Amino acid sequence: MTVKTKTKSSESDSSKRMLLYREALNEALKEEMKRDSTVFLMGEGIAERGGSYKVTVDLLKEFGPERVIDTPIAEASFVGAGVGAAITGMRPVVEILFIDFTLLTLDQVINQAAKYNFMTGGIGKVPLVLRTQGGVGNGLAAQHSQSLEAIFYHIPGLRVVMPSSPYDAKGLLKTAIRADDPVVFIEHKLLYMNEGHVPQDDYTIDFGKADIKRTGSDVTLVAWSNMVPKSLAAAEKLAQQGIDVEVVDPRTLNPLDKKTILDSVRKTEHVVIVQEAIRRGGIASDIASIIQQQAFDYLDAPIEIVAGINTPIPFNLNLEKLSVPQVNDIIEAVKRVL
Amino acid sequence: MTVKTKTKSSESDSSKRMLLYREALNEALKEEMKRDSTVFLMGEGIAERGGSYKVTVDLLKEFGPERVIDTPIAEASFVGAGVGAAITGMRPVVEILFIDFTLLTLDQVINQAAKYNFMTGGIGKVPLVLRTQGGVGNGLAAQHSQSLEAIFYHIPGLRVVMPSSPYDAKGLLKTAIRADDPVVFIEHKLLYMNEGHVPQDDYTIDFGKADIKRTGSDVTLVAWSNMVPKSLAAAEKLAQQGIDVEVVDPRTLNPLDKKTILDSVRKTEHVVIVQEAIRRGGIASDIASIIQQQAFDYLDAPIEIVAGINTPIPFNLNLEKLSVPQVNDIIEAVKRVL
Amino acid sequence: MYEKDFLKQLFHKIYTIRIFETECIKLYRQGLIRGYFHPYVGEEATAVGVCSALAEDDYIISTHRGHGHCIARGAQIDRMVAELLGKKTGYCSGLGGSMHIADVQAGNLGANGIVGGGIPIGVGAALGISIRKEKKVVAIFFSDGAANNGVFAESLNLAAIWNLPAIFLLENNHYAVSTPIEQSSRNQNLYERATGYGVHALAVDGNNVIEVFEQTKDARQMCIKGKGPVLIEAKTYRHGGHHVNDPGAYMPKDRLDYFKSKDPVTIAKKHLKEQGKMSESEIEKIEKEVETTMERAIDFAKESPELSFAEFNQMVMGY
Amino acid sequence: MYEKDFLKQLFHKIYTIRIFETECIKLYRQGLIRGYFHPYVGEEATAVGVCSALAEDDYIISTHRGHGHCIARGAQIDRMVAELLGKKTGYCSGLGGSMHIADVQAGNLGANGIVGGGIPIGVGAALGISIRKEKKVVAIFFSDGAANNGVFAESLNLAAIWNLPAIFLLENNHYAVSTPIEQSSRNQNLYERATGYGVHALAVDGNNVIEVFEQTKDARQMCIKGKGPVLIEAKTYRHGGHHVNDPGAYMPKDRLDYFKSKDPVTIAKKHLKEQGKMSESEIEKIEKEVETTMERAIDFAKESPELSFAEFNQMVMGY
Ligand SMILES: Cc1ncc(C[n+]2csc(CCOP(=O)(O)OP(=O)(O)O)c2C)c(N)n1
Ligand SMILES: Cc1ncc(C[n+]2csc(CCOP(=O)(O)OP(=O)(O)O)c2C)c(N)n1
Ligand SMILES: [Mg+2]
Ligand SMILES: [Mg+2]
Repeated sequence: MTVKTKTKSSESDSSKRMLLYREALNEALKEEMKRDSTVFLMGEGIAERGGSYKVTVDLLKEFGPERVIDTPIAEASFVGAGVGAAITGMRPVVEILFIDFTLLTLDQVINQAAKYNFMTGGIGKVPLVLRTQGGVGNGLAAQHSQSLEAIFYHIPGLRVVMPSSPYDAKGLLKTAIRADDPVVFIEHKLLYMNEGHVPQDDYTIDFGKADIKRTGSDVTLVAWSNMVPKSLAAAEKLAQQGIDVEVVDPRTLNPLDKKTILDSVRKTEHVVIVQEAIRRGGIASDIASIIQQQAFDYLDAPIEIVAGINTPIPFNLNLEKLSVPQVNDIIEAVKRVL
Repeated sequence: MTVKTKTKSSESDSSKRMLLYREALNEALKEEMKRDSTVFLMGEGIAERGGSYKVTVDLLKEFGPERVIDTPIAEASFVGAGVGAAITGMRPVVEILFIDFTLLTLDQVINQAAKYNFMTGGIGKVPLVLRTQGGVGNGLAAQHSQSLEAIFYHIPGLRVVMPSSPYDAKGLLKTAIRADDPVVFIEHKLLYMNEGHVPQDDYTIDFGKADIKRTGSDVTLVAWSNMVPKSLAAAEKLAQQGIDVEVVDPRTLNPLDKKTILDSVRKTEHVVIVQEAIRRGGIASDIASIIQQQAFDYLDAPIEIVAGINTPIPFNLNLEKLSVPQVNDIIEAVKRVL
Repeated sequence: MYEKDFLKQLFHKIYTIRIFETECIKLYRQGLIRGYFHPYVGEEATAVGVCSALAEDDYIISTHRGHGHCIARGAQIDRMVAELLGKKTGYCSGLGGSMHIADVQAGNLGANGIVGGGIPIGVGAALGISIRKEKKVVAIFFSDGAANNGVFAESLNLAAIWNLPAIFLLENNHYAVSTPIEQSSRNQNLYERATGYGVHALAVDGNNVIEVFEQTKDARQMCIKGKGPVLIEAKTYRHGGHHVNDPGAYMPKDRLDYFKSKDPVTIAKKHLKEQGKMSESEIEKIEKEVETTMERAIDFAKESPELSFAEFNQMVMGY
Repeated sequence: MYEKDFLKQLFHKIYTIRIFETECIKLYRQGLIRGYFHPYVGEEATAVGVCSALAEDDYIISTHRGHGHCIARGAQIDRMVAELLGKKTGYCSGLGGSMHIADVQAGNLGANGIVGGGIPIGVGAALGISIRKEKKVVAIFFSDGAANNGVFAESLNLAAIWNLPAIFLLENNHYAVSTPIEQSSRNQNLYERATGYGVHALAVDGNNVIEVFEQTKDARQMCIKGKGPVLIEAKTYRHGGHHVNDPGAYMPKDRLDYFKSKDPVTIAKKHLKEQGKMSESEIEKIEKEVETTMERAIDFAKESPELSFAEFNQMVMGY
């Protein structure tokens, strides 16, 4: 099977050190907190309890309650406090447990954090990381399952990061913490227990550099976050049918690595974009609009978008599954564009 | 000049009754409040003061303080109160003075109002209208000038309405008030003083019906809100150069009248989409992605998007102007696609 | 002194909630219920005391820990179990689940996955009542954690300046997930926050159904007279962790034991015996009846169909 | 009794704010300033009293009515006028304008177009101080309208449970645009809202610069000792409408007259005369000096260039 060699091996080679996605995040936090005393954490249940998804376990023990702070349920204000700490010399990493709850904080994120540098004529800096988590899980229903990255993507002044692997998670979180701009760092609830190779060293991953998770020549699949493993699974199946898929993971949506995407499109001439969020007004549409404009003459067929159904996420598990893209949906879309 | 007859005359025929956009809105509110005693208004300074843009003048006098309610500065909660009143039999029209401030209310709008019908298995109804206002004005700077319709557009369960003329404003607001779904009704601060024909009668405009504001054969211009007058101005100038532009105003972004847009595109084979919001993640991208998918074979050139610069809106007036599409930008884009 | 029938009814409700929760927790452990499940065990007297003081066309609005409110307000437990199992016969056709269970027809405007999210919605229901000049009230349930969210203060103030018929029912169970109130408020008498806003406020033993009932009755009268809102802080405690999968190891044993010794079920039973002069065996009969109803509810739910994808699609088509 | 120099300095600042506002209003009427302009006329003693009690490396955070705070904190008025005129030499290169004027280097973290938006940001600055174990404080300015927004209560509570060195400076000017506080709060002593949260709170005559100064000094001491936060409600009044284009017709004449009779400028002048033993002509000299500085500031601003589109583009490129 050609598949094995086409999918990036560095992250699945079992002779190397393997970590869970959540452990990779934990390691990034720990290393950055050691390196820089201005880094501190804030969120609900992140200290004593180590966070609902265990990303912050043991950090309280190591860094104490002054740098690992449990907050009351006052999202708007503790995110605002993150902004205030950031503009006065700290590097806060604030956790909002579900991306759905960021809707309580958007004045602080969009009107304040995203605009502060601009409104102060470039003088103020906001090195704030907002860690949050989205997507469907196991029956968490309409208010705990949304994919809302498109909201942040639309706002000038914010970075939007969505790692799909433990390796990317660690490297990107470290970059996010060192960045001088506010970063919305979006994890996925179904990725926390995924395993992958994560080097022990102090590496970072530049924002705006897509990663080709699998090389291929027939069709370009653009996917991020939890849609990456699904796209890779689809690619494996399609390979068995002789269809050679390239999977491009932008990793950071803003900045977006248009060049890598367009290069791939110019090579394959067929594009499918996969997002878990609903189609209307999603990031996939934006990427499609860019591709059609910049690679118009290369496209052999319309760009296909595989996306969530236009609905809040249902509690019922079967319907939940049918509401977001599955491996088969991706396979069918690929066949449609070929 | 052919221009005159091509632009819809019904709204500019001066023998008919003319109203300002803000007066048309006021009339819609007044008529609906008379018709239905469950309709009431809430917002900051809307009663005694008649609203910052004078949309609610004299309604307090006519309907009393129980149905025209001044609120404290507690946006999240009075929007939430609108949701609560709506699900228990009222038809609240809640005003949020600037769309920028809706960012304080998004939990109630997105997690509550948009999902209530769904989460109750279709039983609960939320006949709530959220009236708000966006876009650049005269130096109101970064926190009072945003175009944030894309956020609402992305959310299943919300209607998004953006009238560009007094005629549309009245008819669409009446429809919004009578609708059983939550409607985000977005006005534009530069449109309030625009004049147009508004019939005295009790007319409504169906959601999901685009209006061809000017017929033409060479290129389709899709535009909404304040970009419609700008597009019409561009069309007039282009007509003098022999370029015949069709201006399609969707009026409601959700539901979106894809058919009218696609019919126009199939006719003209060239498309420019104009939005005041920044390009990244805007509604224009979504419309472009739909057109490229559904009318791929009709397109002679890539779809052009004319949009705001990727920046918070600057206070400085010259820079403000340069940050959002102007008539000349539209003219140039049309020429690029032809 | 209270009528026997009334006391019986209180006990019946409290015991139904207890059995509903304990049986559904079993279903959860069997993998039949998924997602978040926040048991109301230990707090039953609050929901029952409040709802027993309400009139039929009053409203309540509930929280993520909402099964108790739903039952106290008169929901059928078979349709509740069906909802928790994601079935079409559930109150929300299986689309809402535990965190969104609602019984709109009965005046339960629904649970909420957003802590504090229901508070302004409750205020809006009260505003509607006030505009329509009806003699109704809204009981707005929320817990100590929600009292730290801005909508609490905002909504309290709106209700105050508009004299709305809203009873703010602060169920102080001393925890927000694992965070004890000592860590989230300097002043642990949370009702005093309302005093600064000029709102009549008081605390009550949330485990004593009669006390809760009496205070709610008075509060309802004030509201009906246009002297609302009122805030009642019901002091109570969870008998376990935050949700089914949380062992609650952080809860000090002595404090948990103390509150277990004030178990709402035991207290209600005592009322029934002492004031209602009911015998042990009569009470056992009620218990048996509740248990049987619950068994039937579970059977009903298990046998119920799920919403088909076609039905689902039909429903969401217009979104 | 206070030193003459100190009193002189207070008067100088108060008068500078007064002149800055009145002159800039003229520029606004000439069409040279655009957008929203919320004058601080009538409230000068609050900003000056507070900022005079702060140390050089303390922080303040301001509001949409922020010119007074900015000047009191020590900003140069030439760069302020330049900002209001949208010029490159302004504090925000002309990109922010009146509603976003900030002087980050001087510790003024900025005005805010969102009512209440600065409150949690101020708390965050105090949190940073507390983590770094510095002996500094943050003065968080906001007015009565903002006290109805949820972030006020949330932020107060965060500051309380973390004992942060934050002084909540509630400038109660009795109005939010045209809404009088009687309409937005049952209890018009807004500081009592803080008491329920366990926060030390008090009211002060906001028009008397010495009183504001004294209370702020004490509050600062409490904060430095780890006994923060403190809330100070400074009762004051606008001398006109909400913004330059609002005639403020809704403001009762007798009440306005009352507050005008307690004009902060007059009061500060009285201090200077009575305690500072300064003569009328000496005071006139100060006034003249302020007026001349203002004239120069206006000239500076008018002559300053605007940011070019290229420079602007360069700046926003990375967004
Ligand atoms: C706005 C928001 N923040 C955080 C959460 C996650 N969460 C769910 S329940 C809970 C604790 C709520 O505490 P409390 O209000 O006291 O209610 P209780 O669980 O005690 O009934 C939290 C933090 C949420 N659902 N919504
Ligand atoms: C969140 C928000 N809501 C509404 C407004 C519109 N607005 C601007 S100033 C103002 C009044 C503010 O009142 P207050 O807090 O008392 O400040 P003051 O003007 O008295 O200084 C309002 C409602 C806003 N800017 N932000
Ligand atoms: Mg609790
Ligand atoms: Mg005020």
